Amino acid sequence: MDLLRSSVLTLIVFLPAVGSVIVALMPKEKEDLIKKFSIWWSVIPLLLTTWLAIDYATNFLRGNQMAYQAKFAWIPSIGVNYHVGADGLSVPLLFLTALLTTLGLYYSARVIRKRVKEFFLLFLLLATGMFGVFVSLDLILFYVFWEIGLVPMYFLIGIWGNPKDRPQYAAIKFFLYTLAGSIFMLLAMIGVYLSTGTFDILDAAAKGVWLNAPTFAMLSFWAFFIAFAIKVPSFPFHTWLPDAHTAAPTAGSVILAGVLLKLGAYGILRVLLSLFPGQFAQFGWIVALLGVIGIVYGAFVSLAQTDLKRLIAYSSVSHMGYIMLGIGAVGVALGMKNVAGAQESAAMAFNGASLQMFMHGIITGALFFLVGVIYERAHTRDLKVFGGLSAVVPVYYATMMFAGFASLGLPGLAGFWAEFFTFRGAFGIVPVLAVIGVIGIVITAAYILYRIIQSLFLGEFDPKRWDHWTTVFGEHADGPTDMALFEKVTLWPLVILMVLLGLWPTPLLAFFNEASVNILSSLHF
Amino acid sequence: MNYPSVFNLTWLIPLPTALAFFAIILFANPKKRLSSNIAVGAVILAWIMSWAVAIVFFLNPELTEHPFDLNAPWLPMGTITFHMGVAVDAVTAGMLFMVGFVLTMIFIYSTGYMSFPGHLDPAKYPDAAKEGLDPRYSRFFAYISLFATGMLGLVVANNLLMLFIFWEIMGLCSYLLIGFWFDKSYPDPKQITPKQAGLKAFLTTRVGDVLFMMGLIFLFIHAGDLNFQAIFGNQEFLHELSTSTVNLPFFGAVTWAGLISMLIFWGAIGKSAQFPLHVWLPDAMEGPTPVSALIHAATMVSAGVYLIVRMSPLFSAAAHGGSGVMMFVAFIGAFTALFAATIAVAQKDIKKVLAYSTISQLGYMFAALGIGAWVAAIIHLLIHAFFKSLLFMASGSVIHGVEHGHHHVHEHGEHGHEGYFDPQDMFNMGGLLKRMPVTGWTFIIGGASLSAFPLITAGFWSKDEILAHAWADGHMAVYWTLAAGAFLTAFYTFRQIFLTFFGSPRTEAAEHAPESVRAMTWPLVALAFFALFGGFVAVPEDFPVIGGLASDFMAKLMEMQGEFYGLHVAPAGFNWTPALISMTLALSGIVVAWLVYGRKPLAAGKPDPLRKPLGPIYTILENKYYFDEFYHLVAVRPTLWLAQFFFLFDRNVIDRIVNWVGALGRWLAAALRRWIDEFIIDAAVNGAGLVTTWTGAVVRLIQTGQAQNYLLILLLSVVVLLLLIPLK
Amino acid sequence: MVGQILFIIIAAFTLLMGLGTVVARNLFHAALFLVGVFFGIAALFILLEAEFLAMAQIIIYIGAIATLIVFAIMLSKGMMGREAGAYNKQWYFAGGAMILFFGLLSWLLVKMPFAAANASAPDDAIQQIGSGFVGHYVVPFEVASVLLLVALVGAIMLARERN
Amino acid sequence: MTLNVSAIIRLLSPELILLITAFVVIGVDLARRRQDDGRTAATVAVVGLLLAAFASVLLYLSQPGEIVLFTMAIDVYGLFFKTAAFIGIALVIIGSVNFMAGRSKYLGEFYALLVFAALAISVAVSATNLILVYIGIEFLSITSYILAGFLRGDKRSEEAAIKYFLYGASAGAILLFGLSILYGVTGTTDMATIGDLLLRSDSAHWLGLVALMMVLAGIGYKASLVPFHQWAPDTYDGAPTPVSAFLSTASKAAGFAVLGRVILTAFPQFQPDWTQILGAIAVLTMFLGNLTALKQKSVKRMLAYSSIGQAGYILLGLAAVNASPDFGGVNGLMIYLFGYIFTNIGAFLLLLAIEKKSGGSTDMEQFDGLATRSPVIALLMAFFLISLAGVPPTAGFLGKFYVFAAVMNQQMLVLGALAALNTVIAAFYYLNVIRHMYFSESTVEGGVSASKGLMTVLVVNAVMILAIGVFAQFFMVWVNNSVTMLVANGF
Amino acid sequence: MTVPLSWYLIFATALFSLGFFAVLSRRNAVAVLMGVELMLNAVNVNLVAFWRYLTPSDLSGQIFVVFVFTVAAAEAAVGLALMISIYRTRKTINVDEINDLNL
Repeated sequence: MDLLRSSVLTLIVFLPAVGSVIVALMPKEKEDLIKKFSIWWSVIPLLLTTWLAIDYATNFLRGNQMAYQAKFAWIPSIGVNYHVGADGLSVPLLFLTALLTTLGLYYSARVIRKRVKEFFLLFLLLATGMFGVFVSLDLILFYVFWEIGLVPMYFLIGIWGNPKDRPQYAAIKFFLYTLAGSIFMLLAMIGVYLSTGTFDILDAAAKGVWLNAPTFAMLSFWAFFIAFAIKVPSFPFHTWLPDAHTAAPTAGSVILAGVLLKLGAYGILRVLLSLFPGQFAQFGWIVALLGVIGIVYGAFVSLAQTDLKRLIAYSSVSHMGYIMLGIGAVGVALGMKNVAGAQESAAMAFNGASLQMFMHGIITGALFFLVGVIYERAHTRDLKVFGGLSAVVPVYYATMMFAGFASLGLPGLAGFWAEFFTFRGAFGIVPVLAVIGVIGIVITAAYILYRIIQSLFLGEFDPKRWDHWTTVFGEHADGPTDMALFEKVTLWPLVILMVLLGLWPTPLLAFFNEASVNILSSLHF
Repeated sequence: MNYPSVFNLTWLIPLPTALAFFAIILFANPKKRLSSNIAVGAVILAWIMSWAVAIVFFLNPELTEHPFDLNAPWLPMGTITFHMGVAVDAVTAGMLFMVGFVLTMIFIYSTGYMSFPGHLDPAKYPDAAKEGLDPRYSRFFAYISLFATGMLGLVVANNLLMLFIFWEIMGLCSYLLIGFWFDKSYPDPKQITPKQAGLKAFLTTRVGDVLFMMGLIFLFIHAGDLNFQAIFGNQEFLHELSTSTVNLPFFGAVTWAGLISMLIFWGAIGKSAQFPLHVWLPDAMEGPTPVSALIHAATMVSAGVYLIVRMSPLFSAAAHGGSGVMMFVAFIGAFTALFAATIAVAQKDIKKVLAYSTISQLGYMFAALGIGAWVAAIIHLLIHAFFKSLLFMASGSVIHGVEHGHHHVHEHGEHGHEGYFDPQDMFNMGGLLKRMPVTGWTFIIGGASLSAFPLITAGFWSKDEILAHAWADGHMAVYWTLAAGAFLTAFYTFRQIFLTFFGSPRTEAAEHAPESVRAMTWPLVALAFFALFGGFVAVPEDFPVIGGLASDFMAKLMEMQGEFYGLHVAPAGFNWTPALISMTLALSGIVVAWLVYGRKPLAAGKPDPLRKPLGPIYTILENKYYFDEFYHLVAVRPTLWLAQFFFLFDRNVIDRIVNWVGALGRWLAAALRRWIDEFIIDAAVNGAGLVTTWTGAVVRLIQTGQAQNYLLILLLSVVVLLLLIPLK
Repeated sequence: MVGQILFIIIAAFTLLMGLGTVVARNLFHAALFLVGVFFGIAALFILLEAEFLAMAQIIIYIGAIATLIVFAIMLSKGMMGREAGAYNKQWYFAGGAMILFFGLLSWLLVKMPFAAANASAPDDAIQQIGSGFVGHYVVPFEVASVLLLVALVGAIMLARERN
Repeated sequence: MTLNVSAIIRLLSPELILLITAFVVIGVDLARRRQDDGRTAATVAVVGLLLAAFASVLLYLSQPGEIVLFTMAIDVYGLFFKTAAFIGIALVIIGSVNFMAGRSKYLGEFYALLVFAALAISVAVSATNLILVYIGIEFLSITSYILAGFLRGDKRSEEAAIKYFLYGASAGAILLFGLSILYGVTGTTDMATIGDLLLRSDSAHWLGLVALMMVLAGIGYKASLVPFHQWAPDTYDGAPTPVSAFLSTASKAAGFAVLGRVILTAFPQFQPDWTQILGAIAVLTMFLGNLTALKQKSVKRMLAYSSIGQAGYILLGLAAVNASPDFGGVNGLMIYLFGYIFTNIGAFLLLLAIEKKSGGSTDMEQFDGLATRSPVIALLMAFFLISLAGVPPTAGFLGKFYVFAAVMNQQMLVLGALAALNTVIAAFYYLNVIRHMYFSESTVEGGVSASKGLMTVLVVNAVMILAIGVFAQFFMVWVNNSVTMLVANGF
Repeated sequence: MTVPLSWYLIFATALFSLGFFAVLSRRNAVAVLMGVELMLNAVNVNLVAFWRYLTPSDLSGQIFVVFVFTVAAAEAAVGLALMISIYRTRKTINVDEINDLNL
């Protein structure tokens, strides 16, 4: 058991990479074998993360212990270690990553028709990068995984992107944007070492970074923050996102929205918060402000979209704004040591932000899958050509309804809890900003209902309006066909999660709540 | 405290319908009859449990002192754990009694009502047409099952958060059901379609809901909990909340209790369609009629009232703290009561009239709450639910009949109807009492109850209670506003009755309208019973003659419950003056209606006789004071415009920033080479007087390909480096 | 004093020859001027009591390098005498830059006070140089010889007549 | 210093091996000329180079400390560069066998010249004496001129050679002038002594700086530092591709190594000055290299500019040199160069396969759809480019990490920020090639093929890039020892 | 020792500058090469003068000069060979005409 516990994270992280090497060695004509292998191989991390979640909840959750740690010297001369570990904040996200990876592979197996081998290879590699970020406890290791995730995504967007959406432009934009942020983060990481003599996140946090050099602390804070904010993405660093999401193949969008965006938020909570609590307290309001702008702005821009995928992409900007608002509120609360209730609100805001990370992952993941479903049939995403699908494809309609309403934060579905906790925290700390953010909720409802549901599903279905229908397998069809089995298998686990977590978020919340209480109480500055 | 063990069932009450919902959407939905059977079975189960709980509570009035409260740990929040749970007090019991019953009636009614709809082309849905059922019959039952879950859950919830959740689930169902016939469209592009109505309903109530959520969150922040009993049992806390203030822009210092109450009240305004968020409810009539009956009359819209009833201790604390929130509630309620009633006068759609009457009646309840007539509000809420659902269901039956008649006419080809026929237009009806006697008489009973026909209808007793309170407590403005509303209510109700049921049929369709099936008529009868006699649970004790005969146990029960929550609601007592005034007004409304519509039945194709005398006022009323247009102008269009603006801003400004940086880089590169070429080398050469054949190099990069250029730069670089030395 | 006059004469001669090398349009003339420079330098070496170097200068530069250049000129006859002009287009500017460079560098050099050691040149200079080559500087020496070999091989390879 | 002959032979064994190898190569080639396309000669050369590299490693492992033998320092710093250069040149040879076979008759000379170049580098990086510095640099230059112009009759090759020659000769003269002044100021040619003397004398300041500037120009051009870089794009572009690979890696590394040693041992007094100047040069180099590379249509020329840009990063290590054992700057420079050698050789040699297919062109169109035509080659190229862009866990990242760290350690924030900005600019054009390979539709039919030797080299390079990134410590130990040595040396 | 050291230095600088001027402005590559030789010679004067005036007992300066000779010879050989090779290909050795590679 101890052996398993000390190696499980390493296994989770590197198994996908091993898988991609194995795929690389397979002959590219054997597409079926490649697909089957990749899917089943990705199930292993899924099982491991499931076990991890259960084991963590039973044994380590109380006090949010940093469990499953493994630490080997990597570049001992500068104290860079291979140091991994997981706590209440990362365990659920690991599960989310594993789940979306498996679903993405499974879905792609049916819809990816060109350059199959490369796709599956890169997709598995991507998983390694994402897992890695969530378990890294060493800044350099963190950075390495952070960047590793970038490369496969670049290819996924560029190669399998829809040619109409300028995928090459989107891919390069995505890469450069993220790189531009992260390279400055690297400088700041070095700064952390120069200040504390260690790259270990936990050690550095314990020692405090740039305690006597406020200017450096401030610069480092912003360098980290901008890197994370670009990834999140927070207004005004979001413009890569609509392009990247729109251009990416379905599974790519799912991973991008479901996991990659979370890396930024996770980075803020794991790295920025623990290393620079003082600066966080000082600048938290800016973070919160950006979050609020993101919420409202993203929602309005979504409302103006007529391209379904771009709409959902912009909705991510809005939804990630909640995370930023929550995180910013946490920061502001750090500077309110004497205000009664502020710390409680901070814990709520932290919970809200982390819940949103998970919830947005499953919801927007599902939404992007749903875009894929209709796109594979209609070969367009222009909302103007649809209408009345509710009567024609009821299963698709029902699935979209769940995802859509979860996305607009309907109580009883997953998204609500994230919003509720975020606002519960934010109202206790930055009420003015929170009030503005509330506008976003209304606009969100407007674009989901008005743009998505109404345009796609309501009204009378008119076959004359669009005549390029095929089945999902590419055969000619007179109209849309309902979801195929594989699409149901892909989507329904997510829908089930939305409903279950909407009704009973407690198991998930237990993780995040322990994390938030303990992380917040451990901050000192 | 030992509670009757039946209370342990409480948490199960919302469950059967929830299970029915999932069962239908997941498994049963291809089989229409099976789906409706599941739904009806589930709701009957819920009904039985609700009544069991309610009646047991009624039998044990002492429980008002110790309301039942059952908790289970739910959400870890920081260092505390939030509990979920159910509670039963008198209000809950009353609501359960009403909701369980009305739900069941409407479910049963729906099995008959949801036949194949007239606006669909049978050729497109051959299977459904053959069965004679709506193609999305199963879906309908799934939705209303989910709705039932929402309503029942809302009633039994013991904390504001759960209440909010169920509140929103109802909002969802309302949206889904209003837009149930999403493929319906009208020849008149201005006429709102079901899909638009659903959207409008959801978004309008959403505005109220977020304000509600803000109030909820503020309350949570201050109380650390949202459990009703925990909050309202803590007088100290309420006191503190009503004395601590917060500074708001424009409003100055307000108490926290006032602010929170106000925010929560906005939730109720949205949900209960009070002015100024009333616009969605009339359009919600685009939904199938059972939906209108259920959601937009009996249950969901009155949930707003229920919310304020629940939160009354907070409102009253706020009022004690000097906040004007109660007055605001009273004002909104009274104003809406009159305002909506005026609009109802000029509507021709049978359901729209009822919709405005609903708004108006809800206004009465809010007015009652605003003046502290807590018990009266609750009782009017309960009784209104019965007669209003009755009215809606009866009107549904009428519509159904007219539609069938229309089809009948159509099929037999007696007339080719040119254009569109509106089966809901009262001017297309007339004389239906003969064709549809059960429907007709039950409608008249409901209408009488709504008009507060003295003594024999339930509506009289409940409405009278409110007016009596207003009079007794000296809220004269409220009283007169409501009294004026009462007159109008009687007038438009009987206008409706006369137009629909009396006189002679004004169309072929009306002439051939058949009575509805028994699944639809029986619930009407059952509800009519309560519409007539339900009021006898609240007859004032000192009312002459009847006061002694009837019981006022409900009012008593609620009073006790109010005491428990610190609401001191003394019975207003009976007073002849207001009672007579209101009776007179109600009766005169009926009489005026008879004079205008009943005495001389309207002939086919004639305009509304009111149009002429009222002139432009009629047009204004007909157009609902142009509120839709106004909101379109100030809210919808700016929002869409803003969205477009932000989008263009994003594309053209924010996104371009990166491009600008890129362009700057390119420009720098170009400038670099131009600079070096033109200014250093070229200018130098110019200076030396040699420009002749250098032109080729101008366009080139610094990398001219000329080795000696390179060397010159090498030399110049060394010179520059050497120059640095003395400059140092 | 005599030394100064001698220096001035030699230096002037050498610079003139250098100028000739630089300005002569005819490449062959330039080569001849270059030989003159080499001689002048050799004379300066003698003035500086570096007789060995003077000898080496004459042997290597005049005997080898200058000859090589002349050979090259003759091997490719068209190399010289082209009418297109001896200078490229940037020569004015180059001249200006050179004057700047010269002025700056000589100013810097003259400003520096060198601590002149008033010792005389050793008598066994050649011997010392020789032992330096096989002693302390043996590696550079060997490298230099390899360098010459490489240059030889490379030059042959590059300049060899193609089939 | 008393050393017996065997000790001397041991200490000079890398150079001796190379010398012998060079002669054997020529001999073998004379014996087997035109029979095997120079394969035997190449084999001998490679074996000799690897043996020399092995000898260097052995010497390093014997912990030589600080031995100065006949103006040559046998120290970890020099041995590191020797090993790197030898391996690099060996890889160039292996990769170029097929390419050269049909193009020149003088294959023996070609490989011998590369071995001689290795010898020159070996000497130059160990030089502790101005004379040896000069002669080492010139030896390397002259070998390089010949190599650049090796394809007789090829206009581009010849042009590359003559430009390099003219530039190198002039820069060499400037270097020599600088060295002469340095000699004049201190009266010695031993660099360590010069360093000491300069430290002690105040009056030598100005002329010391004059010498420094000239040395900077005279050696900096080898490392293609702006503004002494202009020969590089033309020469890299025109020279035979293997030679470009050599010039942009081993030769450049030698330039940096010599510059580093000269500056650190002879000019420690002027650290405040050269820190600023080198910093400015580094910024110029990065910007110019990267911005110009953006515009290139030919991948070879793009790589040429890229290698200028890369020089800028490398120079950061020297600009930010400091006494810290972790991020001293020099270790960054060394590990950067080490990784860079493999990366750039890989990228350049890969062009051979493209050129073979296209008949000499390396335009972007030749890369269109390469990933579908020749997936392995495309993958390798992508990997090299990604390493050049500095994405972990490649060698390129490790190098950037260390130089950036040094810059941060010196708190040169503006410099760090500008360097970071450049990383992004550079990523753009590296990704552009990847874009052509992976995203574009082929405009050319059929895959490209690489000979067995070339493929071996490419794979070895890729493996090394990854190995350096992943097993960083293994390489950093050596590098850090060098820094310790330099620091102990009085800096 | 009547001639000041600076005279030698100025002379050397002048000669160096002349040589560099030739390098920069002569079109013919052989002339350019001659310029290089002038530069190297100039530095030789520098070296010898420094040796003579500063450290006559240490012959490093002279030895340096010998090495410069070697390098100059090798450079000249290779350079001229290159030029001959280029001349064969292009029929010109004008430096400004050898510029196919640019940008």
